[in-house]
Amino acid sequence: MNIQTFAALKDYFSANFNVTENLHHISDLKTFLIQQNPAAQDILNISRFAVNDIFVDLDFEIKQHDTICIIPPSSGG
Amino acid sequence: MNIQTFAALKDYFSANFNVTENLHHISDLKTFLIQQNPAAQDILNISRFAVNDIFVDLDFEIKQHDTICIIPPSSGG
Amino acid sequence: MIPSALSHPVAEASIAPLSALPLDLVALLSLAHHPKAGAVVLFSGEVRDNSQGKAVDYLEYEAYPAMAIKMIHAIVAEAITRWKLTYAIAQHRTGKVQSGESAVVVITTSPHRAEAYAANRYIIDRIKHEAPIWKCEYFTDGTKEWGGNCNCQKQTGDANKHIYEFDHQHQTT
Amino acid sequence: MIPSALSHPVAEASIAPLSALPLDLVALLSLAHHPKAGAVVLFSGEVRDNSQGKAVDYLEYEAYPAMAIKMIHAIVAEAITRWKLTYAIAQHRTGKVQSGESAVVVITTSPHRAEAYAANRYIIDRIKHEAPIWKCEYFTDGTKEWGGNCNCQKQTGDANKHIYEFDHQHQTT
Repeated sequence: MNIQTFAALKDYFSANFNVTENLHHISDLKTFLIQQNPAAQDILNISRFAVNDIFVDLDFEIKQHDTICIIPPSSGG
Repeated sequence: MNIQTFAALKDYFSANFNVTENLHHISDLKTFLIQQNPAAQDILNISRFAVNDIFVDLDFEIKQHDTICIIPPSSGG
Repeated sequence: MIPSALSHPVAEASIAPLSALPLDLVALLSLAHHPKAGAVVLFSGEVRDNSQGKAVDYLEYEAYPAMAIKMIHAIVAEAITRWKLTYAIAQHRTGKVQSGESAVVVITTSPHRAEAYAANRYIIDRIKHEAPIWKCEYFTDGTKEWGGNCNCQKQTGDANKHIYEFDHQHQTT
Repeated sequence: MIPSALSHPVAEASIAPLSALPLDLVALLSLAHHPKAGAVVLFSGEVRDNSQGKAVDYLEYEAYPAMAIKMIHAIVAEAITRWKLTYAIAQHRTGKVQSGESAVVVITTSPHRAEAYAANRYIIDRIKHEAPIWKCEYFTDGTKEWGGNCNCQKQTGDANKHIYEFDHQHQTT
């Protein structure tokens, strides 16, 4: 699956990368990313996940070809 | 005393006229004006009075040389 | 008369509260930028093409300038102090105003947006209820009517006590 | 996606929700006049010269356009329906924005002013909390910081549940 990160998350991950592990839910992806970079735990805990541009919950099932955006808290305006 | 009227009040009184009667309070002036033109009673009842450009109550004492503005309800904006 | 002018030197620019000429929203807005202000709120009250179910030709605004100018200055100054604004102005049109034209403009700015919104609403509510300014509506059918009066006295029993549709107390910061 | 567009044909003009160029408040304001609208409210969120006690050099706004554009359109459309607005637009800047420049503008118009104010506030609050747009503050001392985040989750326990500083329920008309 393809992962896109934004803003402060890019201090911890690439803006765009692929994950080939066999992950079933958004929560698995989150756990995996925290394992990859424990320093990102705090920001990941307050970020939202979107699959194919729709916000989803942690129990959302992900498929191998999904594009998953990790959206840190907004600070627009 | 000199009386100034505005807006809808000018349908009942001149914009500017003098009253020479011996009136002591704003309430006396109001009563006098209603006697002069009973049709103005409703609008006078909802108007404010200002003496020398300061809003005053009905029991305010008026002097012969005061300028008294009768201010109907605002409808600006 | 403008007690806050000293503590906020740029808070109230020298904008005339009454104008017989069309209100220049663009020029007024361009004056409102301020390096300490993160929020700018502009309100424009414009003449609608209809009122009370009738087509409006134009409006005529009458003011008693001696009191209206002082009151608008005082209302703006009070808002500047109360919400610690970086800037605020209000300008009301007088005379004949066509449908689509602005009859009154209020601009407020503050570091954060809550204050600019609340103060803006406060200023326009008080001007509309209290300032000695009146509008006469001229309809396309040839009739006219002194319109949109403040009717608060019917409820408060006092021509000097007003009921604002916005809960200003609740929104005080 | 814009359900109200049919019932209010002029309610949402074709204004791009994101702009890499400076926001043209004057042009946007001039589009907002409407013969049925008695009230026009414009909000401009501008870059302050200071933040967190430090002098700000400039801000850089990053957006995820695919979602931000859809969300801003949806928020504006919802406000138009809810408050029966005659017109509403929102536009957010992306990229480098200097102190004093506008980062976001929201314009709402309605027959009476309560709706234009409430809807304007609603739109900016939702955009700031929910739209995937982020700001990075660059200070004159050379440091930078991703700033001013929505921290609602600390209180709601849900990244999708926000606490708006303005009581929108209370102000619904």
